[in-house]
Amino acid sequence: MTAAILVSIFMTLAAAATPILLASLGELVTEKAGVLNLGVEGMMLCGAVAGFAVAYSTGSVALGLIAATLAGVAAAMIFALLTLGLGSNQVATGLALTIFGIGASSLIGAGFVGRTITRLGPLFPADYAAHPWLRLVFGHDVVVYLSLALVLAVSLFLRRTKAGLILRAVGENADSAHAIGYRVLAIRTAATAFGGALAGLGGAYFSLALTPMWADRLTAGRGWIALALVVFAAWKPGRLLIGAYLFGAVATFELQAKAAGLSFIAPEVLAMTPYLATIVVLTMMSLGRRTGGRDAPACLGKPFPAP
Amino acid sequence: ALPLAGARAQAPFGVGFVYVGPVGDHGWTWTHDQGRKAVEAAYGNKVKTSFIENVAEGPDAARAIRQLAQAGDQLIFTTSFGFMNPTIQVAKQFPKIKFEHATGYQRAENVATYNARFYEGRAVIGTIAGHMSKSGQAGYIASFPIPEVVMGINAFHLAAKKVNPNFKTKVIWASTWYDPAKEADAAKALIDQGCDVITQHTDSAAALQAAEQRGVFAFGQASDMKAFAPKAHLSAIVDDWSGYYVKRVKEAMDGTWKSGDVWGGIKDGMVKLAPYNDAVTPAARAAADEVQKGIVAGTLHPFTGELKDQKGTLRLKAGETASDEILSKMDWYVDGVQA
Amino acid sequence: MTQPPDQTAPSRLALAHVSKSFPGVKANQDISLSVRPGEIHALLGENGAGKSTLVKIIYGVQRADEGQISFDGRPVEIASPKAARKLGIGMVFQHFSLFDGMTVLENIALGLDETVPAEELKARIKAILDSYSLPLDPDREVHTLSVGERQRIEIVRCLLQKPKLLIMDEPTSVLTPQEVERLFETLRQIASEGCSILYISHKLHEIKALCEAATILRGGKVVATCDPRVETTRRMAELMIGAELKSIERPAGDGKAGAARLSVEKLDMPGEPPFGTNLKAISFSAQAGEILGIAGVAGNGQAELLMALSGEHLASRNEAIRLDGQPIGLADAGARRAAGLACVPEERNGHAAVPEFSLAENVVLTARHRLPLAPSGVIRQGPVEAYAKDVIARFDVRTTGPAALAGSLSGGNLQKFIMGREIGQRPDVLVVAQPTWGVDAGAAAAIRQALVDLAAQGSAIVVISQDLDELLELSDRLCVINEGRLSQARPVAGLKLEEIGLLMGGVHGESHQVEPAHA
Amino acid sequence: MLEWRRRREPSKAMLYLSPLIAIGLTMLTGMLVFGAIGYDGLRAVTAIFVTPLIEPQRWADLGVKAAPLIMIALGLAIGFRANVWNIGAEGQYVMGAIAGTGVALLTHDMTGWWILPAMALAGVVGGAAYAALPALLKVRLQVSEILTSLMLTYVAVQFLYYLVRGPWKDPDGFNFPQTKMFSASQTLPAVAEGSLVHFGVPLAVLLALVAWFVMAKTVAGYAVRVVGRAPAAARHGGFDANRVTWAALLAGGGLAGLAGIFEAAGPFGQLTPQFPVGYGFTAIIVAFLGRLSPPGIVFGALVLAVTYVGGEIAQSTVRLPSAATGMFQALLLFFLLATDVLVRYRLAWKARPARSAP
Ligand SMILES: Nc1ncnc2c1ncn2[C@@H]1O[C@H](COP(=O)(O)OP(=O)(O)OP(=O)(O)O)[C@@H](O)[C@H]1O
Ligand SMILES: Nc1ncnc2c1ncn2[C@@H]1O[C@H](COP(=O)(O)OP(=O)(O)OP(=O)(O)O)[C@@H](O)[C@H]1O
Ligand SMILES: [Mg+2]
Ligand SMILES: [Mg+2]
Repeated sequence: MTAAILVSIFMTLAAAATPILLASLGELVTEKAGVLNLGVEGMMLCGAVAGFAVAYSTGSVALGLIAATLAGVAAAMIFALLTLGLGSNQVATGLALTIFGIGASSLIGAGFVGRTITRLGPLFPADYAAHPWLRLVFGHDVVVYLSLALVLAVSLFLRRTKAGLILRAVGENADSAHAIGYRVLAIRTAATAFGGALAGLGGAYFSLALTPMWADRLTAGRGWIALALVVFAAWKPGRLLIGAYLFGAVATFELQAKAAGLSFIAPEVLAMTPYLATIVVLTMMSLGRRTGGRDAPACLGKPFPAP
Repeated sequence: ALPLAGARAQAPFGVGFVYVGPVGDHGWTWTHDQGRKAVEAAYGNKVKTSFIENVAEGPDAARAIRQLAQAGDQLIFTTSFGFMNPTIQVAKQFPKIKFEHATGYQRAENVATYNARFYEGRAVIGTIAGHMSKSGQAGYIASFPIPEVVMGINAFHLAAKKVNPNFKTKVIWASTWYDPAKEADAAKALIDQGCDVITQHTDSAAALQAAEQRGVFAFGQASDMKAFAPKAHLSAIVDDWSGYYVKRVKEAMDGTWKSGDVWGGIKDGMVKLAPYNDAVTPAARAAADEVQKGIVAGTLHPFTGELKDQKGTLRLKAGETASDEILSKMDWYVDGVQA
Repeated sequence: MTQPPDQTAPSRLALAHVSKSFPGVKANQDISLSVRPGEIHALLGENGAGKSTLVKIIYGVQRADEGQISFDGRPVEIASPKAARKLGIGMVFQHFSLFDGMTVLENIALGLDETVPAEELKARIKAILDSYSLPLDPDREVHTLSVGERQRIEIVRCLLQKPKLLIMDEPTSVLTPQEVERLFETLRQIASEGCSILYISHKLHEIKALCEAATILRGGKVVATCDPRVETTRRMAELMIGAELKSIERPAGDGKAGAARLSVEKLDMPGEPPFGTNLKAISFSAQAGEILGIAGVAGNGQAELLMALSGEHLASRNEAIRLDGQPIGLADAGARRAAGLACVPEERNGHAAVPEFSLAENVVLTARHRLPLAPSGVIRQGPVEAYAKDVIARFDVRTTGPAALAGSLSGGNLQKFIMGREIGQRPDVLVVAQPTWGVDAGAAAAIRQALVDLAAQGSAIVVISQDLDELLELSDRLCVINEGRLSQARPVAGLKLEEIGLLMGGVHGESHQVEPAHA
Repeated sequence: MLEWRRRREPSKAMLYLSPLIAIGLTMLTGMLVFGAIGYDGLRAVTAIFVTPLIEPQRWADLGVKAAPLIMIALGLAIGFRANVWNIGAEGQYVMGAIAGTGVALLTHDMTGWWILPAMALAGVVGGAAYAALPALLKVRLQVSEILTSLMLTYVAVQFLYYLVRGPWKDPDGFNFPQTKMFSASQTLPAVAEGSLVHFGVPLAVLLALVAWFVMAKTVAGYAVRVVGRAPAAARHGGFDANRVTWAALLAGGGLAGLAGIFEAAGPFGQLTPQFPVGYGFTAIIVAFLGRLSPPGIVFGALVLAVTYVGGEIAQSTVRLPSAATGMFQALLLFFLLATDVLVRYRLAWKARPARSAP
């Protein structure tokens, strides 16, 4: 394999990892505040369709990305209204949000089927990435860089800032946080909104960068992978980065192996490997965890105030 | 008799369609819906069409078909293989209503079947691929190994090999009819591995877009997909059901409808090719047109012996052409296909 | 010790005609009181008298329906805890508001309104810890700390804000005598610096030792004010409940020392990770007719011991625990109940009872083994309700009936119901943790009486409690649990409080004097 | 101003009323939304929610559609009550069908009354065995069953694909991926000659009755409820949470497996790649719509069946897109979850608090 192919594989890998990284980073922040939002897939679809609709109508991919972020927030706010405002069950509401996202995006997207836009291009001018190895650094689009910056920002936010400390406190013990005078529901709403924003952005990465078009269920289940990734990463942003790129690598290498004729395994078996691998990883993690403390925020999924 | 005919004209003739996907899929279901629209355009007020989309194959289909039958439709098109048993089942219940099932093999007094010879189209694009590929390698993104798909791969490869005896066709089984991101990644993987022409038997235009981005060629699927990839899109196999639908509706209205099996190809206008891209070389055009003409004239069959499969087993003797029976059960790959 | 309060300065805090209602309850009615600068002021009252509600109003957690609050002579509106802190009001809650998984430093930072860089905050914390000579490591995670240390976090949080008024809601209910004494020293020092303290406690002798003024609430109204230094504890208790306090009646024939009913021998059990305490070679026995007290500071293995005895955690050897001579160490909770061993854990909601279930359903939880409530696996509604009604009647549980949800009962009433549910089954051995925690004097007396009566009928009773007064009043013999080890049981008669205190505090204990049992 | 006031005890009346309020709000919102985007809102809502109920020829469809939903949701509700979040019923449904079909293929040339019961038993065992893996991981290693059961669904579907394309492919099926059609003694009988309603429909209702009795009246049902509400209290009362987790997942898997083989041996009559249609996920909505109680689940399954059948009617009459059916279901669930608050809270006029300061 030449360097050019390796670089090209890595570019594919990074592109496959980016939307999942974004969505799971958002979900991580949501979960750190104690909210379990299973509606990631639905929020991603809302972002994907809104992003495409706006980018197509205005001709501006940038506006599309912004619209997608807002659409993700809007979807997340439905969830927040129900679970935080009215104390509904978070698991059920999250599932409902996914069903909603699938239906709503299909309805809105109906008018955009068969259209296309100019995809989101690399951030830097082409001559920066003339050499294959330089493409690794300068060849990506803005969302890839943004996702990496966000991992760093979220990591610093959670570990180094007072606001991050408060967010973690709310997920750790909502009653105590309330007693000290923090507005638990407001903080949780903000964290949920952030999760929605990144899920929307991740969804738009499909319709604006990966496959610049709209078609029903464009994200094809990536939202669930993003959810699994948060657990996989033990709620740590850095590990999320590793996990997302690992996922991208597995998916990409599977296809590369097939294309190179190296794969003699039944396609069905190959298709089930990512899911089996997730189960194996989850199992190994809890084997490893038995000695140490817990990873999940203590109040994850628990309603506040208690019903 | 005139007043009577006038009275009959008052109540429009009901034609129902059952679709497996959304009409907005820009693929399989979309092409059938184009056919439905052609029926409306042809007969105006004399017909009333209705459809149910996104119907799961199985019992849900039986319910949907029955519902159309009970709502008064007199001719019902069921447009997916998995609707076969439900169609037969409901047809028994409604002997007066006529049914048309696409791609199946079970018929009845009031159930006809129809399908298109897409492999003829694959032979044409295979010919173009053979000419246009510099590396002599095409990438083929396939969904599932069912006869329809296997037939398409073989037809494509045989045609390309005629142009370039060393041609290679690399198949990736995407294990899905539809996952745009995965289809795009599969296309990229094939391009990375040296393929410079991409074709597909999955539903989205994602692979075309990936080809466009990487500067290689590709073909559209089911409909003209040039809009998605103006440079890469060399041509496309276009499904056109309009002629068949318009004809069958007329027969049903006239009372001349009969059950039967139609497997139409390029000759019948059921399979068409989208206009060639400007990039297609004159030689390639000529060769592709030649193949089309031969198929229409009946002088060329994409599966003509001598033909061996990958394991070296002789499948067709020299000069023999594949029967429809052989085609519809095909589960072997010709030599040179990497699947 | 305390400086004489400044008589001329305006009141630090003055309440005038404060009222607050919840649906169906007038929690505070027309309450007026005033606290001088540097004064330690007690707020007394039964459960539900409205003490917590009142201080929550002062701290801005809740808003009064009517009335005025003045601070340092100026009328103020306290809309939030933040506003309260801005005025200089600090509060230590009845239930700590701490985050177990975080460090002391993070916990303190969370309690501050302004953002302080970690290094500077550490320095400021160190200064406070030094000036009050309180030991505390800012980098430890909270779950590794003792209860006393945890409380210190709350206090440091308040002191960092340089408060003018410090509110403490039942701060000593979980502390050792030594820790209480240390806390008092700190509070006196704080008061001597001019900070007023509003102090809520059910422990009247502590109030006598610490406070110079007291306001007594009953049913949401102020019924009396007094100077606790001159009042007797008995008199204050009677003011609180508005009736005469009954003493426990010991049935005649106190000739104890029956056969050993519950015996535990070399019981070892690892605590549940990550916060549990390991039990180490626990041995004791409880005889028919006796009440054995187990004293100790919270978190020294009491919860684990109760679970080990109840069968919620199984021992490693069957012989480690015997009931009337029969080994039951490997029997599960149901089998132990059937055999006659009943247990009452300290946490009522969610452990001893299910708050979302009706009282009748809560009967099924623990009474189905000994009573024929579900002989074939099908629950018999009739007998279940009858038993619930019976418990409600006999233990004077204030509620609407067996269909009421357990969670709708007040803490004291639920505790009465739970004790009644167990005692009504006539267990051979009853192990009970904190039988009267947070329960007011009247209800506490009733519960203690029921325990004494049960023992008199030949059952063996083990009372695990942090309330030394209660143990001294109830028990025949007493032992102490510390870091998962149990001391020898000693007859209560002739036991010096000092010794118990030493045992409770482990080796770090300091000798001091505690007022003997009261009431 | 209106404000929420917490009720002292959950309102019984609202427990039953709020689903009806939710349905009403869904119809109203749907009417307005679809009216606003250019459909005949009133006709759409009527077609979806009313037509299936007033046209007798649709009733059989409703029953057939509701039966698998009832069976799966009953099992899921047991789990949800015990705080066991099995969201992989779809996979267990598929595995049940696969196990039962295995028996059918082995006995294809035989006849006998015992064949159907054997298939049903295999279905139950297959579904339960497939739920055993999440149970094992949860009980032993505290691995979240939400993720494991979901992931296993994808695995089960791929396994189904493998079987119907490979070893179980019907040799006479033109190489299409499907098994043989089941024989007469492997097909569920109809409740009456010529009726579409198969034997699984009354059985689903019967199972609901049994589930109701077990959950409400027996110690076993009590154990499930108490473990879900208050695990510490359950342990205190001598209930083993692990055993309840096992039981809940096995019951959920078993019932899903039974639904799977009944669907295969009933309406499908064979296995095809299209066999999984998402009943396992829809049943989650049904379970919540039914407030996790068996009678409620029968009602909830009927409501969803109505939206499916009615959705198709609305497509062919009002040309409402099929995505609208999904929207209606999502709206319904949203409103149901929202009106749930009425059980615990009531709306009251805010009493104006007297200002406490000048
Ligand atoms: N949400 C509510 N609405 C109406 N009444 C309530 C509510 N919550 C509690 N009550 C009632 O208020 C009373 C006191 O409840 P609470 O639990 O605060 O008691 P408490 O102060 O702990 O009393 P004690 O411990 O002495 O029994 C009880 O009679 C209870 O039924
Ligand atoms: N948020 C609330 N909603 C309804 N009722 C309440 C609420 N908070 C307190 N109450 C009621 O107000 C009354 C006073 O309660 P409060 O907690 O102030 O009592 P307390 O004197 O602190 O009792 P304890 O000694 O048990 O702590 C009780 O009847 C209680 O039920
Ligand atoms: Mg209380
Ligand atoms: Mg209080």
